[in-house]
Amino acid sequence: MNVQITSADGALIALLSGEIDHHTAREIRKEIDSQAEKLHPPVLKLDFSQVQFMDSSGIGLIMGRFRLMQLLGGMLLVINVPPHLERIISLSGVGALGVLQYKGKE
Amino acid sequence: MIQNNLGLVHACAKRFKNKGIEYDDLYGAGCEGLIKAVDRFDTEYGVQFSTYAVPVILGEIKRLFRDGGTVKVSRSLKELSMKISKETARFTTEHGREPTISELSQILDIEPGQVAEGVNAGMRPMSLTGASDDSEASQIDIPADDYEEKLTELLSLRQVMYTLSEDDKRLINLRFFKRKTQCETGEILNMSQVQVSRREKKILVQLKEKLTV
Amino acid sequence: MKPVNEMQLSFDSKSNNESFARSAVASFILQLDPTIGEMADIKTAVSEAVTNAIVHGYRDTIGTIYIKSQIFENGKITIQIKDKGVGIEDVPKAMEPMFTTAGGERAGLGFAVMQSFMDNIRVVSKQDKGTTVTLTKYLIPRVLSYDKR
Amino acid sequence: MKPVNEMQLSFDSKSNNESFARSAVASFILQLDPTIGEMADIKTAVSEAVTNAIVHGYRDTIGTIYIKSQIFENGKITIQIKDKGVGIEDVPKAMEPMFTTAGGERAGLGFAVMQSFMDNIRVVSKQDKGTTVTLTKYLIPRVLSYDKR
Ligand SMILES: Nc1ncnc2c1ncn2[C@@H]1O[C@H](COP(=O)(O)OP(=O)(O)OP(=O)(O)O)[C@@H](O)[C@H]1O
Ligand SMILES: Nc1ncnc2c1ncn2[C@@H]1O[C@H](COP(=O)(O)OP(=O)(O)OP(=O)(O)O)[C@@H](O)[C@H]1O
Ligand SMILES: [Mg+2]
Ligand SMILES: [Mg+2]
Repeated sequence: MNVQITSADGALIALLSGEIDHHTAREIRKEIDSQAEKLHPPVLKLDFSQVQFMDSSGIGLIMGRFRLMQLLGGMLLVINVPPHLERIISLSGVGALGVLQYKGKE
Repeated sequence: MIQNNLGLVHACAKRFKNKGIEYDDLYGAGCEGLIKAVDRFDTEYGVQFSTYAVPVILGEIKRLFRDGGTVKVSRSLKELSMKISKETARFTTEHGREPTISELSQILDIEPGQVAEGVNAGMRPMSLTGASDDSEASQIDIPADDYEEKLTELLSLRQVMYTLSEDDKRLINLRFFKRKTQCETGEILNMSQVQVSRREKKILVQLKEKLTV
Repeated sequence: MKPVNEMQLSFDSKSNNESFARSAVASFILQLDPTIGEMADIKTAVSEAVTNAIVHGYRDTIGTIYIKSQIFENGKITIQIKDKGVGIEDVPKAMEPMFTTAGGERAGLGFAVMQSFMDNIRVVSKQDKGTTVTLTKYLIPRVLSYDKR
Repeated sequence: MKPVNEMQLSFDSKSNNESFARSAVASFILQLDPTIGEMADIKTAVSEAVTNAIVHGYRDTIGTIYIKSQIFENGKITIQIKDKGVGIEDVPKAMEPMFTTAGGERAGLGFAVMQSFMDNIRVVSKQDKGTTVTLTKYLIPRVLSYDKR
């Protein structure tokens, strides 16, 4: 399983791991969405610290969760993006959605 | 009989050198196999002794790899990839460049092929410019006239992009996604550099307005 | 120029083959001793092209995906990803960043990623015939140990 | 029985492709979530067969080596390694442990290793036409999540 979901201080945290591609994104998406729709958390955090590889399916995953959280009236945060994923994340422009957050401040 | 066939054991054991098990252990297991083979062999089988013994010897050696071999590959790859990413970061800080696969293979003392399997692509080293554990900024902040930021804004404006005219879309595409200069863009679109510059500014303002709505 | 080494690969357009395809290409280019970053770039680009063949090319059917990779003496690598699927109606448009016909969970960034992570990309497509994407990258030439036999 | 997944691979008979062939098969098998021991067995056997195709099948020439691998629902895996080289005159004899036509440098253990590390091996060969080795292994059955699309 490429995602582990916990909740802390009202926030839903999805710890992603391994390789995110079109194959694995599907399962991850299902898992996160079912939890988010059940709990309606004010904040959903996607933690990328354990992700080793990701292609544009990972970007789709972020954008889709952004939309979902807007729908649910909550907020999406993308946290702990490791250095090797910075390039694809910045290419995608998801930063402009205001969802990126670095380790230090949370 | 055993004495005469130690060569068989050596030949079999030699085969698995450098696979993570000491030669002495390979040889030892092979000898156990040989003893078993000698015990069980019967000339009435109608085959040469070596034909009978080699599979028994190989079988014993194989068991060495079996022990501790019940761990899933997926798990050991995960551990390996963590090691690799650590080593990559360390190397990059020390040398100011990324390591190659063969360099990592030497440092970690494993075959290049295994390094590749463990890499799982993503293991880019820390970027040298942006500190990785930077704690000042919670939001990523890039200087205003930075190309990256423009790109960032543009891309997030996916729906807005669709409201642009075909010509404007092409211009934005050439400038920000294809990384063409204003001159090059002008040439392609049959415009002067100044026209490109003006048009580009207008589009950006237009896009920004739509963004803030 | 003649390639110094070449491989061909084909497999079913099932999504669990995505990681197999990128690993196989990665182990082929290993002989050029790439850096970790170069390898990551290539894997990402291959992943995009293979996913497109699965998701768009063959859509709800299972077809065969073909990969051909060549290595040249100067450190040049080409990787061709081919499907015999539905094809692309308007290639320049499909290659625009954020353009997608799939909506929903797709960002329309696949081609942009391939362009950005590789040195060159060529797309040839014909409707109802299929699509061939050729990716090219120049690695910093390193000492190669080619078998001359 | 129909395989649930299949891949085909071909490459030049150069010795620097040995490790590529091994890794490519390994990454295909990975979707069955094998143990380290199972994977080591498969890699070892594939290595032997590919080396034989390079060293004996094509000898002093460079030819193409073909690999086909199939995965079945019950955890059965087959790997076919084929060359269009010189072929084997007497297959049963060639498969005897310690038999080699290469004189001093080789031990004549390749087929014995394949036999010992896999569950089944089948060799079909015709002189001047080439050789096909089919290796079979049954992995401990586990729940597979195949893409049904
Ligand atoms: N192999 C293909 N066969 C048919 N159509 C394709 C193929 N590859 C790409 N396309 C078309 O080109 C469009 C753009 O592809 P691109 O990879 O850039 O984005 P995407 O696949 O839609 O989204 P993303 O890659 O971000 O998940 C696709 O939406 C599809 O219409
Ligand atoms: N693909 C092949 N084409 C032609 N001949 C082959 C092929 N594979 C095996 N042989 C013949 O079968 C013999 C036995 O093969 P085997 O792999 O058991 O031993 P070897 O290759 O001679 O030595 P080793 O594998 O221990 O290095 C070879 O010496 C060769 O004559
Ligand atoms: Mg795509
Ligand atoms: Mg041999």
